[in-house]
Amino acid sequence: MSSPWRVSLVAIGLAALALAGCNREERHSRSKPIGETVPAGTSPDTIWPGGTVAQTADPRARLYDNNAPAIAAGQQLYTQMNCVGCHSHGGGGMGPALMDDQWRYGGRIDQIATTIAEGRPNGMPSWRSKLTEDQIWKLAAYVRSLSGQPSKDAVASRAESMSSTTPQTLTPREPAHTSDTAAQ
Amino acid sequence: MSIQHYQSIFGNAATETRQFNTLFVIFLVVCAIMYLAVIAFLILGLVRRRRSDAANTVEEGRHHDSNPRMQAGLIGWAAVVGTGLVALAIASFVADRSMAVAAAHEKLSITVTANQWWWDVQYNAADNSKMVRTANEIHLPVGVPVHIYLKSNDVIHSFWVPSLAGKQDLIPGRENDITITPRKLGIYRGQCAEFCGAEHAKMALVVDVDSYSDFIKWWRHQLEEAAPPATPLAKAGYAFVTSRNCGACHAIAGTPASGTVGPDLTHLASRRTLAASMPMGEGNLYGWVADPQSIKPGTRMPTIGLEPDQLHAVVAYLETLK
Amino acid sequence: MIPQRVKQEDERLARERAKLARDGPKLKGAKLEARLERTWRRPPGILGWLATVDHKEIGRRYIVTALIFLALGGALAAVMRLQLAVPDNNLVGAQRYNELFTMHGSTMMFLFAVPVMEGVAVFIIPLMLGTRSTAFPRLNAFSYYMYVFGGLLLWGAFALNIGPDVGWFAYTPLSGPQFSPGKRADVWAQMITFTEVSALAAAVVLVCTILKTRAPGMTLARMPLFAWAMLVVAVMIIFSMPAVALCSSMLISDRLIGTNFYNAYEHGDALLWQHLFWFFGHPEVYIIFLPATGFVSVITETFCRRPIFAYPVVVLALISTGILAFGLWVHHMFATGLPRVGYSFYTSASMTVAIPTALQIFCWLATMWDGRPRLQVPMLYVIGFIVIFVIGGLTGVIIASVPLDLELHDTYFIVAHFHYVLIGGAVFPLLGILTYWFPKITGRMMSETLGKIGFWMLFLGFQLAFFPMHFAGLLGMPRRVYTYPAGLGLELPNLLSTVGAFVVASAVVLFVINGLFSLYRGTIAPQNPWGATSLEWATASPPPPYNFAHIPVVESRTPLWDAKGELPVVTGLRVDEKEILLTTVVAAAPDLREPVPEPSLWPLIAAIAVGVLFVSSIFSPWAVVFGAIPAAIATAAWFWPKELKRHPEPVIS
Amino acid sequence: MRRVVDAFLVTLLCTATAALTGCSRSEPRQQLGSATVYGTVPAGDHAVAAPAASPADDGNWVMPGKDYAATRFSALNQVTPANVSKLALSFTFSTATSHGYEAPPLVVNGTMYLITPFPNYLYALDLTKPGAPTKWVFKPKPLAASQGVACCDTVNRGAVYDAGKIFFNTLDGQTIAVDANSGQQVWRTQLGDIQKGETITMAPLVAGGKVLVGNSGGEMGVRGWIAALDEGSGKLAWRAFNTGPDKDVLIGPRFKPFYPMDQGKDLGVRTWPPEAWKIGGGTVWGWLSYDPETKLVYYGVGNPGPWNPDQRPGDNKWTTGVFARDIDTGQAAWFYQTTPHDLFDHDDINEIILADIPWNGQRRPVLFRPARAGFFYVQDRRTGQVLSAAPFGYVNGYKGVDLKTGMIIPNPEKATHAGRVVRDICPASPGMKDWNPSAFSPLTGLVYIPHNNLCMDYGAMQANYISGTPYVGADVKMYAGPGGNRGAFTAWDPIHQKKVWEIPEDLPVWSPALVTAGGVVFYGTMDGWFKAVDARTGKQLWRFKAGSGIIGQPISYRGPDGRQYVAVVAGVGGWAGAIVSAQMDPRDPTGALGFANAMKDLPQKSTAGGILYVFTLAR
Repeated sequence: MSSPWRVSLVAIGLAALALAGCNREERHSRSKPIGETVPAGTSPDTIWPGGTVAQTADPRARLYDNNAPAIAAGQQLYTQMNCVGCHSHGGGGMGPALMDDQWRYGGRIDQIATTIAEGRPNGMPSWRSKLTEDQIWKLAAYVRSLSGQPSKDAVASRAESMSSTTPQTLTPREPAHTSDTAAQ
Repeated sequence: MSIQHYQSIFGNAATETRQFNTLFVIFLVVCAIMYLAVIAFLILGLVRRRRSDAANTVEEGRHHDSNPRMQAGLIGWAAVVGTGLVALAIASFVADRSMAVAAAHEKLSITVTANQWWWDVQYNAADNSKMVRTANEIHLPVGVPVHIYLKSNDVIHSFWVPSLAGKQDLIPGRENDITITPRKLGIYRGQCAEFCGAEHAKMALVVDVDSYSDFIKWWRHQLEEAAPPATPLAKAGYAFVTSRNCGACHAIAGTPASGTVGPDLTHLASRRTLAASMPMGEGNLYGWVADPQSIKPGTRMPTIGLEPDQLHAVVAYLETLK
Repeated sequence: MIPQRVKQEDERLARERAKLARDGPKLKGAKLEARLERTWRRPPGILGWLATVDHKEIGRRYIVTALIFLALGGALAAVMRLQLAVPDNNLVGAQRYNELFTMHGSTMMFLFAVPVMEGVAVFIIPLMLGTRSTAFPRLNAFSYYMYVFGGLLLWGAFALNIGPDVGWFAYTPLSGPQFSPGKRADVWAQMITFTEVSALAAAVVLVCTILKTRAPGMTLARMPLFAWAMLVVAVMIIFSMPAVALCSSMLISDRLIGTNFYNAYEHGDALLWQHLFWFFGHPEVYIIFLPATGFVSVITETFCRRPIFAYPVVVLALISTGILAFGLWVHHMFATGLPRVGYSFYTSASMTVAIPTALQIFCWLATMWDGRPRLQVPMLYVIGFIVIFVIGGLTGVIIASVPLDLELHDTYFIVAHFHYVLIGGAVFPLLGILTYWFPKITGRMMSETLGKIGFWMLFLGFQLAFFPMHFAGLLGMPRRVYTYPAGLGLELPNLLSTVGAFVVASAVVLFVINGLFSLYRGTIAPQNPWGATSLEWATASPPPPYNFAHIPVVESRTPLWDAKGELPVVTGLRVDEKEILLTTVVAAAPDLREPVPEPSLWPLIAAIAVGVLFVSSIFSPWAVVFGAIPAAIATAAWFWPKELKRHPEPVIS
Repeated sequence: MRRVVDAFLVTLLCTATAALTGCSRSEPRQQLGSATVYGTVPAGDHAVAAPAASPADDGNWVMPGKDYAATRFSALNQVTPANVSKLALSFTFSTATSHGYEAPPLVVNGTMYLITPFPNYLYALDLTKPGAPTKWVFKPKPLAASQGVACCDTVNRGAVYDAGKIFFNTLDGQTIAVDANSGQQVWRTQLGDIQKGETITMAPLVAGGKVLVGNSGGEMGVRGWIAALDEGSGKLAWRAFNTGPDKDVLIGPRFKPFYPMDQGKDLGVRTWPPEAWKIGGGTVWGWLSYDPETKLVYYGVGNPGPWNPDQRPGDNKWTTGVFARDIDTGQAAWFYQTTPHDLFDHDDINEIILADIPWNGQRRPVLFRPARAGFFYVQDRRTGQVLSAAPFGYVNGYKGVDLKTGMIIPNPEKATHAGRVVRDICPASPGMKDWNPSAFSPLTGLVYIPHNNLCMDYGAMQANYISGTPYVGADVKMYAGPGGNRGAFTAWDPIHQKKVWEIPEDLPVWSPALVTAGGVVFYGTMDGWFKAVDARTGKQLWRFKAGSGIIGQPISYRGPDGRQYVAVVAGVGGWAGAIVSAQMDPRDPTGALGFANAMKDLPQKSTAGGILYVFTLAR
C-alpha cells in the first residue's frame, strides 16, 4: 500500500523543481508606460567610432521574446492595427517583407520595437502615440515569429483566417543578416 | 444611478419567457409527483420489515423469486413513467413550435456581433444611413417583435437575457438568430453564457425596453454626431482622444477617431453600463480609463499610463458624449 | 485406423501428462495452496512490483490512484467555491480560476470517475466470476500505466503553469491555435489520448474476462448484475472513446501543423468539435453511472437478503441504457442554432433513456420492499443514492425539453443537475461499494460508526452544497464565471454552496481516515462478513494470488446462499504453470485451458515508450515518426512468443 | 474469383484517373504567344473615333491617350506589317528608377519628356541631336513617406503637354506645371494629404483651360474626389467628391442619370452606413476622356472602402461607376454605377474611348469601356444608357447585365461575406482588365485589349480604420484562370460584341496597347517582350527583348528627320509586378493583396529597372 504513495510524492517534488524554469506561458498584460529615457534599440550595422561599445540586452526582451501569449496578442494587433495591409503575412507589399532574413533597421526585438515606435523614413508610420509600450513589444514579438525566430512551441500554427504562409510551427528559423542597403 | 439588476429566468418580460414559465411549472409538478412516489415507495420498503443488526449469517439468505403483485407493480410503474414522459415530450414540442411560429413576422432587425468580452450592437435599417451602432446595450420598443442576428468575431459566445428569451450561441462562421417580443417595460440584464476566455464572467449586456415613442427618440439621438467639447478641459480631452491611442480602436462620429475594433463611443455617457460589467458613472470611468487591466485582466484595452491631467481631460471629454 | 506411429506418440504424451502435478483429489489442502502460491506469486522486489500482472494488484493501484485524483480534484473545487463565496471576489484571478475549473472537470471526469470504476471492476470481476485471473493481464497492466502517465502529464503541466484553461470540453475555436497560445490546450488533448487508450485497453480486458472466464455453470442468466453492468460499460467504452480520440487528435493537428478542421474561414466548422466530443461525452457519463447501478444491485441484494427482483428486467434495462446513450448527444448543443425539428428527436431520445433507469430503480425498491433490509453503511449509501440520483434524473428530464434548456443551458442549474447525477449517481454507490468490498480487498472491516457519521455528513453537506445551485441557475448565473456582481440575488446560494462544499470535503476526509485507520486497526474480517451470495466471498480476504484453490461450479444466481455445504468445484488445472479455465460464452461450459502470461516489465516499458511518443508529439510532429520505433520494439517484445514448454493438452472431456 | 476482383479494381482505378485529368477547364490548351482567329475584321460601316475629340495626328504625342477620345491610335503609316520586321533600336535612356514604369514618353516638336515613378523625375531629351542627350531634369522631391501609403507600387501614369507647359502629379499629392522649354517650375498645387493615406498616381487631363486631377488611396479609407485647377495659375476651380451629400458631389439640377437605381437625393449618404462615406473610397486614379463638342469630361470612380462588403451595406454610391461632368462648372451630367455594393474591388477607372457607331442608319455618339468586371460596355455618352455589354473573357462573379435596368446581375454563390473564404471567383480583383488602357483603330474599327485571365479566393474580415494605414479587411489569393494562361491580348469588335482574334500570354498583359495607321499593333509583356502584331489577324510580326518587363505605354511619333519612331519604357512593377519592384517574399501567397500568389515565377522572368527604348526602321 505504501509504494504508490512514495511514487506520487517523488513526482510532485520533480514538478515543483521544474516550476521555476518555464515562463513560456506566463501572461502579463500590464507594464509601465513608454519612458523617454528608455534606451532605443540601435540599428545593426552602425559604425562605432573608436571601437564597438558593448551592447546591453534590453531587460524587457526576456518578457516578450519567447512568450506565447505575447506572440498571440501580437498576432491580433498585427491584423487590427493594419500592419497586414502593408507587410501582408510576412511577404511584404507596400512595406518590406518581414519573413526573410533581411533587417534594414535590425532584427532584434528591441530594434523592431524601436522601428514600430519611431517609424522609418520610407513610409513606416510612427506608432508611439497610438500604441502602448506593452502593445509595441507584443507586436515586435509576433514580427520576429514571421521569420521563425522564437521557439517552435511558443508560436501559433495558424490564425482563424484564410490559410496563407506555411504554419510557423513548421518553418525553419531564418538566419538574421544585416541590411540589404542596395534595396533602398 | 444603480441599475435594477434583473437577470432572473422568471422575469417573464416577453412572450417567449411566458411560454417558458408555464412549461417549467408543468414539468416541475409532474416530476415532483414522480419523486414523491419513489420516496414513499423507498421509505415504506425500508421501514416495513427492517431487521435489527443481528449477525449476517448465510443461512438467513432467502429465495423468493416470484411475487406476482410486485410484477404487476413493475408493469404499472413502467406505464406511468412512459406516459408521463410522453406527455412532457408533447408539451415541450407544442411550446417549441408556438415559439418558432411567433418568430415569423418581425419589424425590427438588429445584428449583435460578439467579441472577446463585449457586445457590438448594430441596428439595421432599410435606409443604411439610419443604421445605429452601440455596445453592450440594446433598446427595444415594447410589444414590437425584434429579430436579432447573432454573429461572432472570434470564439463561441452565447447571447442570453434570461427575462426575455432563451439563449442562442454566436458561432464564428455561422449566423444564428433569435426573436424577442418584449411585453413589460423595464431594464433586463443578460450575460454571455458560453465560456469564451479570460473575461467570460464580465461580458454582460443590458436590454432597455422602452415605450415606442421613447425608443424613436433614443434612435434619433443615437444618429446625431458627437457634440463638440465646450469646456477647456473637455477640449484637451478631445485632443488626446482623437490624436492618441483611443482613436486607433474606438469611433466617435463627427471626429477623426473611426476605429472599428473597439466599441463605438459616440454616445458612451448615455449608456447604462461601462465595459460590459460596471454601472456607468464618473468613478467607474476614472477607474476603467486609468487602468482597465486591473478591472478586466486580459482585456484588449491596454493600460496607457495616463498622467493625472490627461486622465481628467479624457474623462471630462467622455462625459460630454451623451 | 489410426497409424501406429500416432498411437505411440499419444501414449507417450499421456504418460507424461500423468506425471504433471494438478489440483485434484491427489493434491489438495495446504500442500496444494503452497504449490499454487509459489506458481502465482509475484516476483519479489521493486521490479516485481512494477512487472505484476495480478489483477488484484492492478485493481488496488487503480482505486488508490483514482482516489488521490478525487482528493486533488476536490481540493480545486474547494478553492473555486472560496472564490465564488462572495460577489466580486479576487481571491483567485480570472486566468487561475479558468485553469482551476478546467483541471477540476478534467480530473473528475477523466482521471477519477472512469478509472475508479475500471479499477473496482478489474479487482472484483475475476473473483466474482470464480476464476484466477483476467484475460490479457499484461494489457491490464499497460492500461494502468497509461492512465497514471496521463494523470502525471496533466497535473505536471498544471504545476508547471502550462495547465489547460479552456474547460474540460475545450470548445474550438477558443481551444484552437489562435485563442489558446502556447501548449495548454495540447496538454489537455494529449491527456485525453492517454486516458482513452487506457480505458479502451481496460474495456477489452473486461469484455474478454466476462465472456470467456466465468466459472463453469455460470450461464449468462446466472451472471451477477455487476458483471452485466461492466460488460455493457466496456462495450460502450469501445464504441465511444474513438470519437474523442478523433476530435482531440484533429485539434492537436490543427494546433501543431496548421490543418483547418475547425477553421470556419477555410470551410472547417466549430460544431464539428462539439458533435464528436459529445458523441463521446454522453456515453461517458453513462460509463460512469452504469457501474454504480451494478454496485447498487450488489449492495441491495446482500443487505435485503433477497435476490434482485426481476433480474431479466434489470439486465435489459442496462443494455437498453447502453444503446440509447449513443442517441442523445445533441441535447448538449440545443443553443447552437441547429434546426429545431432535429432538436425534438433528441428531446424524445433524452426522455426515453430515463425509462430503463426508472425500471431499475423500481426493481431495487421492490427488492427492499420484498426483502428484509438492514441499514448498514453500504445500504445507507444506496438509500442516499436513490434520494439524490432521482432528483438529478428528474432535472435531467426538465432540461431535455428544448424551450426549457434554452433558458437553463450553461447555467448553475446544469451544474446542480450533473453533480446530482454524478455524485449522487456514482460517488455514493462507489463509497458504499468501497465499504462493502473493503474487507475483501484488505482483510479488515471499516468502522461502522465512523461510516455512519461520514455518510450523514456527506448526504447533508451534498444537499447544502448543490441544492442552492438550482436557484443560482434560475436567477441567471452562467457556468464557468470566476466572479459575479452583487445585487443579482446570487449572494446567498453561492455562500450556502461554499459552506456545503466544505462539509462534503470533510466527509470525504473522514471516509479516508476511516479507510486508513481500519487498514491497520480495523477488526479482522470473517469469511463472509455481510452474508453475501456472490463467489468473491467464497475465498479468503485478501484473496491469495491464485484466488481459488479449486475453480467453483455455479448452479444458480445466488451460489453462496444455495450451496448446502462446500461449493462444488472442478479440478484438473495445472499447478506448476499459471493456467485458467476458459468457458463458452453463453452456457459457460468448460472449453479450454488458457496459459496465463508471466509477469513482465514490457507493458510498463511499452507504456513509457507510447507515453514519450504522446508527450513529445505535443512539441513536434516528427515525434510521431521517431517515437513509434521504441513503441513498436516494446510491444513486439511484450508479445514475443515463448517456446511452448508444455505438451499439447486434449480438450477436457 | 480473385481475378474478377483484380479486374474490377483495375478498371475502377483508370476511370478515376481519367476523370481527374479531364476535369481541368474544358478549353483546349492554346499555344502561348500565337493568335487564334475567331472572326474577321467587320466589313462595311464600323465605329469611328469621336471627331471633335480626335483631331488629325501631327506626329506628336502630347497626352497619354494620344487624344481626348483616348484612341491611342497613331496615324503614321511608314511602319507596316510588311516592313515592321526591320525595326531597329535607335537609342535608349535609363530613368535611374526601379519601380513600375506605367507612363508613356511624350514627344513635342523634337523634345521627348519622361516622367518616372517615385521620386517622379521629369527628363527632357533633345531628339534633334543623335543619341537624344538630356536637355534638363526637373526634380519635384516628393516626400519619402508617401511611399508608405502607395498601395500598389509608387507608379506614375503619365504627364501631359499643353500650351508650352508640362503638367504632372507627384506621389505625395501635388500637381506641378513646368515650362516645357526651360524646365523651370511654373506653379505647384498641393491637393492630397498623405497623412490621410492620399497619393496621386494618375495622369492629369488638360482641357478647356483646366487641369483635371483625381486622388488614389481606395485601400487606405480615403474619400475620393476629382479636382479642376486653372491651367494658368494652378488655383483650384472646382472639386467634386465621389461620396457624401449632393452639394459635395456637385450634383444639381443638371444631373439626369439614365437608370432609376442612380436617381435620388443625397444617395452618396443614404447608400452608406452613417459616417462610412467619409472613409468610403471612390478614388479617381485612372483615365479621363473629354468631348469638346459637349464640353463633358468622362471618368471612372474607384472601389468603395473597405473590401469587406459587410462593413458597408447599401449600394455605396457613387463608387465603381462612370461620371460625366461639365468641365467648366464640374456639375454632374449623368452617372452609371457598374457594380453597386462592389464585392470584389472592381474599380471602374478603366479608359473610356469616345466613338461614333452606326445605329440604324445614322451615327450615335457612344463610349466604349472594357470594364474591370469583365464586360465590354457600349454606352450612349450623352445619357449613359447601356446599349450593349458582353463579357470579353471568362466571368463567373456576375451572370450578366440587365439592359432594361442597367443593373449587373451578381452570382449569389460568389457573394463574399466576412468570416468565410469564397473560392474561384473570376475575374479576380485586378479584374478582366485593370488600368492598362486598350487602343482603338478607326481603320479596322476594333478595340485592341491587353488584359488578364485571373481568378481568386477571397476571404473578407472586419477592417479597422486608422487614418494613413490600409483599410482593406480581406485576404486574397489569385491564380491563373481557365486555360492556365494568366493574360491575353484580344481584338474586340465593339459593334457585334465578339472576339475577332486573341493571343493568350503566359503572364498578365499589364502594358497598354498602341495601334498605328500602318495596321500594326504594339504591346509589351511582363517578361520583357515588346511585340508587334498584325492589326487584322493578330499574327506576330516582330518582337524585341527589353531589359525588364514592359508595363509602360508604347507610343509612335514623327521624328525631326520625318521618320516614324516607336518608343516604349520598360520597367516592371505596378500591382502585378510588385513582387519584383517591392522585393517581396514569394512564400507569402497573400502578398500585394493576393497578386503574389499568381506571380511567384515573375522574379525569375524579369528584374526591375526603368529604361527607354526607341525604335525606327533600319535605313
